[in-house]
Amino acid sequence: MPKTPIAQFQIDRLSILDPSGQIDEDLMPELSDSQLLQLYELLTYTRMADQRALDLQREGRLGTYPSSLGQEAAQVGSGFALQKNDWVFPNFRELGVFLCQNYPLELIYRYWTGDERGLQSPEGINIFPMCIAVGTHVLHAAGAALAAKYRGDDMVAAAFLGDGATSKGDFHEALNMAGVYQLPLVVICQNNQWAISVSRESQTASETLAQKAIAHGIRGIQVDGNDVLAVYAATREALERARSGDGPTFIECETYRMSDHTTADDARRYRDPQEVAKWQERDPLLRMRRFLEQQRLWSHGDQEQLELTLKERLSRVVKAAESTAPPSAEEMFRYTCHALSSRQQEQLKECLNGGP
Amino acid sequence: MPKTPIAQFQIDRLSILDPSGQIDEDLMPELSDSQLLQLYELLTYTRMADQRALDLQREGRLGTYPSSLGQEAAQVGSGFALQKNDWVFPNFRELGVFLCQNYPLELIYRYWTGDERGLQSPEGINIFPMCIAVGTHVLHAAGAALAAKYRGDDMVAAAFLGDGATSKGDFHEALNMAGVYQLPLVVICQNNQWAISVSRESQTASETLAQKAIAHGIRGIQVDGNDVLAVYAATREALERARSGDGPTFIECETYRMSDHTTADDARRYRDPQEVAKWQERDPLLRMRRFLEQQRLWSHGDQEQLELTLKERLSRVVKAAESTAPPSAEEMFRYTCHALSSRQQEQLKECLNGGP
Amino acid sequence: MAVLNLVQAINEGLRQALEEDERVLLLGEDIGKDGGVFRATDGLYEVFGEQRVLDTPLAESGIVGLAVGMAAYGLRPVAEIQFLGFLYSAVDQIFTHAARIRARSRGRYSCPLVVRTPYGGGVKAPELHEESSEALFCHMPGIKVVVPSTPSNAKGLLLAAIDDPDPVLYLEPTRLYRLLKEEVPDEPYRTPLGKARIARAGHQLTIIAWGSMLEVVLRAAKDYDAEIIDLMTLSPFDRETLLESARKTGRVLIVHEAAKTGGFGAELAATIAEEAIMSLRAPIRRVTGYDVVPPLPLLEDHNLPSTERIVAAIEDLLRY
Amino acid sequence: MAVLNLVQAINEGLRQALEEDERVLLLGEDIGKDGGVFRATDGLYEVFGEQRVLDTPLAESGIVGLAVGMAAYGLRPVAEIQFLGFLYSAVDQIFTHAARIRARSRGRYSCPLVVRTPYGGGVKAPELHEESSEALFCHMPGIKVVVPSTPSNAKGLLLAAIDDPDPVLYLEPTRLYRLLKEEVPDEPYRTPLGKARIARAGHQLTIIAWGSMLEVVLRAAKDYDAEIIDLMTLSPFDRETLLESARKTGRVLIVHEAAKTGGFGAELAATIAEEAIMSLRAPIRRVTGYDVVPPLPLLEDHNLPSTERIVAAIEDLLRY
Ligand SMILES: Cc1ncc(C[n+]2csc(CCOP(=O)(O)OP(=O)(O)O)c2C)c(N)n1
Ligand SMILES: Cc1ncc(C[n+]2csc(CCOP(=O)(O)OP(=O)(O)O)c2C)c(N)n1
Ligand SMILES: [Mg+2]
Ligand SMILES: [Mg+2]
Repeated sequence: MPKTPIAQFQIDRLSILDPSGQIDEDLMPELSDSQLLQLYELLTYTRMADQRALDLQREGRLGTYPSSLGQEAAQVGSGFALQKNDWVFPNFRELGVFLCQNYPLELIYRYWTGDERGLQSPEGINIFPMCIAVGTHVLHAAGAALAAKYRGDDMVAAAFLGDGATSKGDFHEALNMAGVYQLPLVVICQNNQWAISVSRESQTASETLAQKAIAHGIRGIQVDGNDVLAVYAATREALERARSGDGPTFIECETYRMSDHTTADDARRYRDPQEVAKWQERDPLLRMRRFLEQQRLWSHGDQEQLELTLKERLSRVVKAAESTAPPSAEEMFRYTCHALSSRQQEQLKECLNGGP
Repeated sequence: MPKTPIAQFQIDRLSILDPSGQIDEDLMPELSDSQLLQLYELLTYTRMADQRALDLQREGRLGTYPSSLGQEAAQVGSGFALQKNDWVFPNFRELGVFLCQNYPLELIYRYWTGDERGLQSPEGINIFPMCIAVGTHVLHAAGAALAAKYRGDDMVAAAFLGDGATSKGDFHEALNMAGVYQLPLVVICQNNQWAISVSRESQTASETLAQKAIAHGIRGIQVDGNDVLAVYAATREALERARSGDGPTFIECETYRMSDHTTADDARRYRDPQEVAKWQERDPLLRMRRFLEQQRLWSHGDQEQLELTLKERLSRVVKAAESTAPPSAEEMFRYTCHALSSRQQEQLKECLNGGP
Repeated sequence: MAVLNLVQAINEGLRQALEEDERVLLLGEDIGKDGGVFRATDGLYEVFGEQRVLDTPLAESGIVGLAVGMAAYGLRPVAEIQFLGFLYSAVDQIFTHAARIRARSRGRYSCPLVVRTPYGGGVKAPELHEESSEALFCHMPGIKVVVPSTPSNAKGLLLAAIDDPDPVLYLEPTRLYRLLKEEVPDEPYRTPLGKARIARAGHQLTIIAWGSMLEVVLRAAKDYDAEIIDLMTLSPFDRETLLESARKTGRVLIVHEAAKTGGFGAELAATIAEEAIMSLRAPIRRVTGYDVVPPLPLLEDHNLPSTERIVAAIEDLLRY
Repeated sequence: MAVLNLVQAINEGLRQALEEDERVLLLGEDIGKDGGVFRATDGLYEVFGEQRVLDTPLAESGIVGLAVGMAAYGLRPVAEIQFLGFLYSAVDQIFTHAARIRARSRGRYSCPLVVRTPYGGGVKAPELHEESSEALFCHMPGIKVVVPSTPSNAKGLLLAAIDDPDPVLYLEPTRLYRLLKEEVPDEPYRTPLGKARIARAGHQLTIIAWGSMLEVVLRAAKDYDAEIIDLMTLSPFDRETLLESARKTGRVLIVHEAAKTGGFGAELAATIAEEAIMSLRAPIRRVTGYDVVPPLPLLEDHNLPSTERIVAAIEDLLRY
């Protein structure tokens, strides 16, 4: 049936750095050599800290843990673009974003041992507690963005989520609100192709996740999520637009969850090892390293040195995390509300006397 | 920043019958003369039944009531395209859809006096109870569609909702599910430009509502909602596609709420009377009448006769509705679960003894 | 002092909160130009503008979630949900986030948020417009639940709720909006949260009620020497006042509109049965809505506690 | 008879339901190829195919809402929510629709739907993976709430829940999934809903528990002459069995994991205080989780009722 076209939309994909380490000069964002090196160090630190967490878990020194293996570029590229005054609303798999903000790694380890204190963001770092209830936190980012806009603060709220999270109603309510109020909000989706055992194709019939922005009249873009430079460039552009009053952006980073969903999961039950192997070739660290080597900014020796330094740093972090005294039962009560009810006071007394 | 386009989308608008009564022959759906007359009668009946409800409400004989004035074409055009075995999941403002299904009007009047029995769809008519919780019922339509698909039934589920409802998370969860499972579902949005006092522009930043389908990889189309022929054609096409296994469609009917939101509302508080006047010119009944007159299918005398007939029918309906005995308190208990708990049995006894 | 009804008192409270503290923002469906479907925000959009009185899209989870973010950032949002029946889709944002952000962040963030919503029956309104599911929210550590019963405590409790550093669900008995008028002090004042009020002192039995039921109880019990307690804050409730009265009278009647099973009356009865049972002379009685799906207008009077049912329960208790 | 643990018994129940009745469909996140994160649906996708074992997108309100439509159309959907903590966003679909469609349509439509979900603590799992908010769902006329405590009642209650013409929330105590094994009859059988079970007869006091707490109570009370009641169905609960036992022993202790205030123990205590108070010799005690935001693993043992706390309460009651 013929009809009149009344609206047209296009979704673009940005990619700058290819797997062989070649960049598209035209698209290359402005980054000094030292910034490029910093990016690579953060990628490496993220991977090593993640591996360390997996090791600790295997040894029973950490609880269930969700690995970020393979997603380092999506996390570091976006995290690196943020400014100190921006606020971060993470999912639960954004180790790299936390490290970009200098969030103490020992807190993260402690959180995954089951210690709430691990989510007490130090003053000066504006990271919200990791969100376990998938997709529900984008609204908080939108709310903070609205508050900042009201106050005239130079702040952008950045929310992180996965492909699965785009199916939740709250995600859409948030994007719609962001569009209506033209909020300084950047929503960064790590499309790692899987939500536990549910593949990207079974999650939604849309060709891209980026196009979900169209429903809410906001900008959407897809990025090669294993390309740290493209993720950085797209995030920086979105942040700048948000900061200048030009409203929200939704960024889909196409990447891959190289590991099991968490340490409690066994991905071999539901996915093809060949698919994993295929993505192995697109490793985000390798391609950045190749680029740096081609630019003569990096050598084998540098790599050895970096790994050594980071290994030592990680040992110190683990030591700090593990030497912390366990939380006290009193904290359960102290942080439920700003003051205790008379019943809570009695309960606290019983709890401290009786013990578990 | 240049990027590679990876996906393109277009939203079309369908319109067939213009305000002067002229049609676009190429787009005209196959409809016999008697069907065209039936459409016009349904439009007229809907308008008169609605006006009668408003009168009854003013006289204290009906509770709060949401008028469908101005939206008759969107309702009748879509309702008329449905088949007997299809299931309807209405909002609360679809008088015309109910009348197309031969749903007894006295039940609708009774419902709006506060009588649950008004929503007990007679056997053979598959209309779900009107949904007061805006936007939450599209999921039920999707579920019924899934069940029908599983059973191989020749059924399409049709869900009706307003522009405001497209902001609810459940709406998006439903469209996404429908896309993933390729369900025989048609979602018909009556974009009447207002959600109580919130205008279409304040509801969402998207240029059209139809494009919300893009987020979920399903078809979306905009229709002139005051054009009963276009609404019919678009709905029929969507139903046929759904029936033949080609999946869901989202249809935005652009129309206008000519009345207050409900009888409890006063729209003068928040909207410009000039806007209302502008839409008056696009009246859906008038243009269909002009078309029929131009086709020599309709005359002034026919109109007088029809109005007389319908007026009499309405008197009978009102009489039937008002002569029904009030519901019994026992029904509150009988329909809560299939059986009463021991406590409910006691409560029922107390209730029947004590009375209110 | 002006003579105000309950919704006017709320309007005045909101206005004064907006005047006093620029961190206060209102958001909700139709609260702007329209002034709210019950006119609770009437005139505020005109005075404070769309920066501070925000009409929102139709999305309750969105409204509460947005407000959680605003509150965590340092504002004091007051969200209106059009009717309690539409808050169900925001339960996740309330339970998972508003109530927990202080605990989850170990105090780094908090949620000084007020969610206001009309609630309760007796107004012959459509489906979902007369819910009284307050008990659901009283089982969630981290949030407070407040129900005013008069114009003056409505204003005082609202201002106290806005001041409170934690989330407060503020339930406005729809039936009372325009039922009674009284003098309400002009200046802003606070009625402390967590404290019940002896609406009438008495000796023979204790009757506990809140919101719109208080008015019914006062009528029903007018010929009895009953001590009538207006709970006002349901969570955390004023255990001491209840227990003291129960110990004094030895007979307790609890009245609420919500379904009996799992209603908030259960917690009050259980508390008394745990801590004051040795002073009781009679069973603890509850007069409540029945365990049925809330009926539409034609049947609602059959469901709501009537003065007759309350009197019958009083008589029964006095026989012990 | 095979020796099964609780999750195996559930798996067997689901398999038999799928075999018996082609109206039964399963849906949920990761229940297909993956067999469910706890393996409750292990192997079912392979046998019954993707038409009957549906992996869903990540949307809990969507899952329940879809199931409501399926049930109304005539199927018997069994929805899995991955953890009770993620059911909060589906509360609207449960309260507004599943629980009410029979009443709203005056019997034209009904909702024979089962929502299964792991629940409760003691497994050192992440945030929101150990919620025990069963009470919320017991205050909603129109739905039933069931909690199994052993492999054999797990299977029987599940099949009864699937048969039930109304929506049933079936809460699976995560801690019990693999804790105990027992012989479970091979054939499909039904354990009636609405009936409690005397897990151990006794005379000195009555202890009421359900789910994972039952096991703790049995351990804690092993040296006492306690009558231990396993509630199994919370809504509607077996009033008669409770009252009879309370009247017999004169002392009642209720144990649950959830926060005390507004927990389901409140309703049980209130019912006893209303209907059996004259037979009581002691206050009605509750040993429960504290009124705090559910803690993460390092603190959870401080919050969950321990055998020590239960013994202390028993000793206290026996002093009366
Ligand atoms: C609301 C909600 N439902 C279910 C879960 C259980 N769950 C945890 S992670 C996950 C998959 C999330 O997928 P995605 O959003 O793609 O993020 P990813 O794990 O891939 O990083 C699920 C289903 C949850 N945490 N929250
Ligand atoms: C979930 C929910 N929120 C709020 C309301 C109150 N309310 C009733 S109708 C309405 C506006 C609906 O707008 P729209 O979807 O455009 O439908 P229309 O009324 O225009 O037909 C609102 C806010 C409701 N019924 N349900
Ligand atoms: Mg994913
Ligand atoms: Mg509308």
